[in-house]
Amino acid sequence: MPPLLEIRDLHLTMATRDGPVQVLNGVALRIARGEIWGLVGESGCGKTLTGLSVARLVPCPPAQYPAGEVRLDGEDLMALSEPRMRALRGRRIGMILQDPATSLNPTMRIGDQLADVALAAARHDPALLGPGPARTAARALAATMLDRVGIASARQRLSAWPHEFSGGMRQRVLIAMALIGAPDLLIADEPTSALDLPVQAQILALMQGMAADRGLGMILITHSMGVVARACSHVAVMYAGSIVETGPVVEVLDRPAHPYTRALMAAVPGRHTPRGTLSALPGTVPDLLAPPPAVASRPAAPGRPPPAAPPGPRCAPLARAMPSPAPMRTGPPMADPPLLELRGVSRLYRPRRSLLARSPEVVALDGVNLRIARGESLGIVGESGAGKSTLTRVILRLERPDAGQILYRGADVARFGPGALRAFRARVQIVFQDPQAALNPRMTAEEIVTEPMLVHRDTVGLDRRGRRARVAELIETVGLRPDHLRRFPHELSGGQRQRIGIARALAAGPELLLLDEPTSALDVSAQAQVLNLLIELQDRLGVGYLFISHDLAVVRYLCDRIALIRQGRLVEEGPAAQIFDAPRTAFARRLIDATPDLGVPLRSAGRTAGTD
Amino acid sequence: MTDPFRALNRRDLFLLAGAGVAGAALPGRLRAQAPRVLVIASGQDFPNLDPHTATGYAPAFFMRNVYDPLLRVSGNPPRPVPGLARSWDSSADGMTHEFHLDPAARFHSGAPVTAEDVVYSFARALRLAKGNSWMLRGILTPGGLEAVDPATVRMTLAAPFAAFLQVLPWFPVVEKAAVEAHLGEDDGQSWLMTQTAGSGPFALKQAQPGALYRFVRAPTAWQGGGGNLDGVIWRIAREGATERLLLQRGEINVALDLTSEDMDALEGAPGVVRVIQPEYRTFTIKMNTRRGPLADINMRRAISHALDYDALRDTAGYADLMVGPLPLGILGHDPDLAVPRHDPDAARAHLARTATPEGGISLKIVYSANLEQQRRYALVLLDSLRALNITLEIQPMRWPEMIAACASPDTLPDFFPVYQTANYGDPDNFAYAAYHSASNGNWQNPVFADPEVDRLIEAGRTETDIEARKAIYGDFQRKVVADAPDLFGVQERRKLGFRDAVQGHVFTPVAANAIECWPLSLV
Amino acid sequence: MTAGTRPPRPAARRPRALRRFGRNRLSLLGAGLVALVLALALFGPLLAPYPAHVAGGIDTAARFQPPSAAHPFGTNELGQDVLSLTLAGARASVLAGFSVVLIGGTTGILIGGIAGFLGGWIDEILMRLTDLMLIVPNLILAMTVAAVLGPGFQNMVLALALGWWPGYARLLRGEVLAARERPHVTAARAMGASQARVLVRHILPDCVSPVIVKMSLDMGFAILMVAGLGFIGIGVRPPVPEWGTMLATARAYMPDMWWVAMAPGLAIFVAVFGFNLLGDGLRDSLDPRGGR
Amino acid sequence: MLRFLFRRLLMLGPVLVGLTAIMFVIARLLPGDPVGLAAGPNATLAERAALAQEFGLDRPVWDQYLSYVAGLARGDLGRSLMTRRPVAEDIAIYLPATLELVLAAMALAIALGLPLGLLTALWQNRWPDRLGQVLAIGAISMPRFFLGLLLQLVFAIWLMWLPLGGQLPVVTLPPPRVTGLVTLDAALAGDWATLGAACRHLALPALALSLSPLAAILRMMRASAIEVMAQDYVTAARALGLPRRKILIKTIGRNAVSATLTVIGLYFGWLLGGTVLVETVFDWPGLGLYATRAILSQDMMPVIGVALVTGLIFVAVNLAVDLAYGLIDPRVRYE
Repeated sequence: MPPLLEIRDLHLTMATRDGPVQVLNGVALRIARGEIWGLVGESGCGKTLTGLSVARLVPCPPAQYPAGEVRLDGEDLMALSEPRMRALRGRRIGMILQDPATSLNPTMRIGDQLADVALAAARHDPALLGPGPARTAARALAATMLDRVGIASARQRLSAWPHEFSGGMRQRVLIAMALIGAPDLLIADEPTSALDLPVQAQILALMQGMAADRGLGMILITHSMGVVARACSHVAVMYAGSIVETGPVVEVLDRPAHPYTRALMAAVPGRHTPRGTLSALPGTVPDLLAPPPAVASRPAAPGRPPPAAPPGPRCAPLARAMPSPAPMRTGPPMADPPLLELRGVSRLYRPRRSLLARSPEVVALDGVNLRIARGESLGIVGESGAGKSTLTRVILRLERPDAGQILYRGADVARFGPGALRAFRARVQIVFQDPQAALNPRMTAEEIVTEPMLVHRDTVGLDRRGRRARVAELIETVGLRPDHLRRFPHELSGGQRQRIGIARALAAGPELLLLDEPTSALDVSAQAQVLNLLIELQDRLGVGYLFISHDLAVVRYLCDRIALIRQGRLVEEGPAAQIFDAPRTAFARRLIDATPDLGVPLRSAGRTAGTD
Repeated sequence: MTDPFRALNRRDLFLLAGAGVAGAALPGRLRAQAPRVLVIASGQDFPNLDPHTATGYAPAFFMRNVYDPLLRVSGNPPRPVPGLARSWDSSADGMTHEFHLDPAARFHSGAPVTAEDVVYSFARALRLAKGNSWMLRGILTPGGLEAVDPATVRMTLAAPFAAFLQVLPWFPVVEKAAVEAHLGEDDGQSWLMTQTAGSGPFALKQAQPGALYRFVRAPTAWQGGGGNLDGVIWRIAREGATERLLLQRGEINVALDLTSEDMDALEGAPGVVRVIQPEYRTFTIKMNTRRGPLADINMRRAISHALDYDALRDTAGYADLMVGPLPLGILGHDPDLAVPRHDPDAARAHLARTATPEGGISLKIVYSANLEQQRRYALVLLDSLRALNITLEIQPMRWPEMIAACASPDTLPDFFPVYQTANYGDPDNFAYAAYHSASNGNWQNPVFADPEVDRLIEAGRTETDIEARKAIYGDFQRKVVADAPDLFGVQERRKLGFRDAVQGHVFTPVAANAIECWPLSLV
Repeated sequence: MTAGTRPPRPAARRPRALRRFGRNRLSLLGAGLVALVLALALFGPLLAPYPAHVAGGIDTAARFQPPSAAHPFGTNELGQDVLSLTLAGARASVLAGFSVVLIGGTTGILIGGIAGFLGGWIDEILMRLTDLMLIVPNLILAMTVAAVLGPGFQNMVLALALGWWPGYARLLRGEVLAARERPHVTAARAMGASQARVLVRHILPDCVSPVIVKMSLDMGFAILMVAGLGFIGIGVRPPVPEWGTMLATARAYMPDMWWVAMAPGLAIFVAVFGFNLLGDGLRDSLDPRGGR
Repeated sequence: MLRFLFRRLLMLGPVLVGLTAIMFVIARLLPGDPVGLAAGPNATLAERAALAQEFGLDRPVWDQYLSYVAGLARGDLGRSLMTRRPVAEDIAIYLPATLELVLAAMALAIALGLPLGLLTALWQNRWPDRLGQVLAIGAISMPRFFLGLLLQLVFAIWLMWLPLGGQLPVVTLPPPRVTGLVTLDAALAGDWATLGAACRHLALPALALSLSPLAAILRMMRASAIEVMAQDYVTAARALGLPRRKILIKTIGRNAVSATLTVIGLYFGWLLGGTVLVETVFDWPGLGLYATRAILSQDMMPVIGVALVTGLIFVAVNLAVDLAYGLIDPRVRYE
């Protein structure tokens, strides 16, 4: 009996303005019913295209499949006509796309969208709806499915609009839509990465349950090893358009065979990763749409076990030994007065006032009290919309708090005159989430790093040559080469850009850096690089951090103390170890439970390993 | 009274509509069957239906067809003929006139036209002092009006005026009772703006301002003779070219605003009759005789000789060159008058006697921005002045600005082009308005003033003997030409287009585009 | 993409936009047409086969000659060579269009930039005024002002520019507001940079591309409006040749003397077409958010 | 929703006042002599003065403006110097013709522009799409009056298929006035012959007017359809096996239209104020011609009135567009 899905030697080329580029390079995969396969890799490695290729959703042209087979129950999908393929989609192959916020048609009611899918599937499988008027039956089925994915009072919710649902609920609706046609194979492309951590865990559990109930084969595309460890029975690791390693999750994660897999895993901080021990992958992810020629033109190497390592610096065995763990910092003792102190800071947002409209206010910060000492690193963790970014803006006086005080070395920031404010802004600097957006695209790296010194010419007190020297020093500090200085932001990789952002923040000689999710837009290896850099800088320069993140593991890796924030309120605060080992609130526990942990061997953790 | 601005009662208009439905079914062609509706295309709208306040040729059409005056003019040259007045007697000194009304005359309401109505109408026109009342300003006063009996009106002039009978067609008679019933606060002006109270052969049935006006033959039409028309439509077509094409396609019967190019294009067009006739409408370019280089008579003479008159006539198309200040063919006009003609040598000779013998100056002409023909004349002048090494600045202006520019010699440009149309077929119409110093500051004569010319004009307007008047106007013409205040330009011919189905049209050179429809027939 | 006010930039940014532009054959056609029209605007009177006619000279003996070798587009009502007038007419049209866009654009940029950057009640007042001006029908406003001021080149430009700025004010305010929220601008503010520095160094450069694109597209539109005013009879003064005015005059002689209308009509079309293609291409290459 | 409407309607007051103020300021810059023009060439100074007094032109500008605004509250738009008729009445006569023309043109533009935009988006970068783009840019670049002349030349003069201009054949009586729109009134009266004639007269000017909005709508629809097609929910709909027609209309079409609505609203207002040229060419008895005549005789009350009415309709149309957004896109909420 053929496997549910078999991909053999799949190649894909894309016509670009620079000519055809090979983006899939002999992908091979076999999936049986009941297996949940995790397809992992960094962004741009071709995992999404592999998923779309199975459903033949990659537009041709510009795409072209020069070789390869995709067999569903032995039937080659690549040979089917488009109408026959259409008949398979939704009925045999279900799909869930990455962002639940954008995957539902905003202008149709939930029930209609579900019913439409059911009706479409029923055209090829009349048994699906049973007897009676099709429309009524389809709506009944829609209600049943909504109920089954855990949406309460499903029948009433049929007439709701997508925007009335939260992200998690929308993802549930999408799962219902993907499963309403009773498919055999479910392809889920990053189904949880746009969701908050606790919701992620719920959704993953739901998908696991549904797949198990129905005996589905499933491909879970993700960049997160944590997700794989949590939800999958098998894993396939992709790199540069090829699959480099496959196997059951327990084996691959506990004993990664391929150097790339190893590197990938070593770059992710876990719950117990000791400070300073992350190893970053060397080099950068090859961009498949503009690859070095060697990668693009590489001949296919099909089959399992994995082929020899594709070229590229990342797949070289890790030359550097893992650095030895730095001692866990306990943090400097709380000095008096603290460097920065927030007392009962609140901030409300009023939607733009107009003459006659009055809309409810949104509370972004609600009586927050915080203290940061010199050289200390404080992590702020919360879900999206918890008010984390507002905090940085209020501290920097980019916005004024509606209540409360912000004291810098005991002085009220709100009372600073222009001169004091400027001095303050030289001492407290910020690094942003999206390094691409945070750097002026029209300035070179050198101009960007020089700018704070020009702005604070009086305090920095350097002449032109002095500034040059300082820039060169800074660039070296953040681990870049002098020739990077002549580049524009778009000519740098994400990690390099963030280094420039950090160099800029350091340029005026600050005491405190506000780091607003500085790694969340980065790939795991770049994240590891930046995190290590931050640790190194702190140890060397003694600069304090206010590190904001939604990822508890990252914060735990970097910070002395952690503050949990939820809906603008400070929920819990304490030393990092204490928060993890003895959380006082349910919220903290939920966050911790949702944080994947690769540091603990899977088997010993007693993880279910699927049904291989 | 019906209100023509309201939507029509369908049954009321069923007769008229017959042609309409047929026309809709067969657009592009007029049906020959009854009812006979004459369609006239014109570029002008009726700004105002009150015959005592409106001016322009569209209102003139209205006055001629919906209202009756005491006298009409007819023929070429135009002569007074009976209107409401079946006959009239004038005293030998021309100061007293007695009019005997036609007893058949009826207003559209059915009431007879009486002397009271006539007196009331003249008194109202003079009282409102708008529209055409200027023609009788200072000549007739309300005190000079008298209803001798219901059928007799006597008018006693305050000053002698040789052309008195010629201006009477422009004073229509309204029904006193109807107007007095709607006086309002403005002497019935608001009411008459949209309503009619006339006795003319046609009654306004429907008005769509900006688009068309429908007239039907008045049931009370008392005028004798006349053609077979059941109705008339005044269709507003804003472009001459459109009018011509409509005429060619047979969608209209008469086109009033045709250019010379249209006439050429219509030559030989089947079913089209062209009327190209001289008319008492002159085009002259006034010069600023009081200020600037043109105050020098030598400069004016130089330019009079430099102007390329042939080019002027060429661009005008169907036109005749003027000979002196009076229009060709009018009473007293001297066809043998010696006037300047294109003569480069003479021009340079005169220029040599000016302060700028080599030219090298720049002069300015304005023209009315919506009169294309004036633009062409300005360009001809520009081209002609080059021979004198004089440049010309051409500035289009709106009519109000042009009027404003005439206020004083200081604001008047060097050249000022003027069309002048005869409101009545008498030389006084031109001489007084265009050359008497009393008109200074007006657009017809912004600055020219000469006591001798004034004396001749006054003598001409009070003299009643024809031969004596001819002599006076002969002197007047020579005197004006000698002073060269104007570039005497062209007299564009009146260009009308008719379908050949229209019969009975007689050309009259006074307001020739305000067609009298009563005599016309459609066959 | 911005004017080269900064130190030399070896980067690929500008060339990339340029390359993208160059790959689009239609954009190149547009650039070619625009170059042609600009060349005509500069040298049109010199290229005219009958320069005397351009200066107002007439030849009444040769009125309304149909197209021939001597007069490829025939002659008009005054015997002037239509081709010569059309070639020379480019100057008035292009110059007027350019001035309108420049004056209207500059005014709008100032107003919108000030409103967007300063915010508060200044923004409120300026934007209410802008909204109001956007409601006033453009053509009627321009006609009114031109009629009030009288025909003439400057008056026409002024009349059109008066209704032209609100579009730019809106655009620039929106761009400034968007740019103000961009992290790199926040970063500059957070490092303590002055208002002026933030505006000049970080915000304005971000707004240049959309403005350039709009200006290029507006050139075509402005030429259309100029021709429209000329067509109604509120244009330049004679003897200056201008396409809209020529077309208005020529219209009276349709259909028999159709050639008088063809050259100016086609000239307007080609010029506007060129600017529109160019603007479209610029938008595609500079401002990938709009259009395709 | 009702509150939203109410609030937007409240905003009309300031808009009216602001609009009239702008136009008044411009009107009073006049160096010319509208009274002189209206009084006629032979009027005496006393007559002119009387006329100026009658129209209140001898009073200070602010006083004139105040009484104008006071009149506005009663629906009085002043009187025209030229026709001496109330401007409101004149506009009531001319506006329907313009509305009819604009509505017909917009209907044509929308009916063709939306589906063509969707189609060219589907054929993105293939030859029908490229051809469509070139034609669309060409259509936008075509001067409307020149296009009108060409249409006239071909269809009315050479082929003689359609009438040259005007709203109805000269001898046809207009149908009883209900809405003022001739086609609609004819249909209401059941007068099919007149309806046919009216449509034939409407065809060329509406076509000339519709070309550039048609092109703009097509381009906008294409651009937003392409944008929508890249959205996840379209990929999702395809991945879930929905039929093509459903994806095209319900998913792509509906979402793309909402972005195109803005263009439609803007163009409607723009056409309304820009019919002058087409009306001139086709001799269409509409507001544009009325305004032109008033402008040329410096008769400012009609000009202000026309600006006001078209401005109001523009605001109303955009309000309707905003409401239509809400119908199409439930995310838009009226607050």
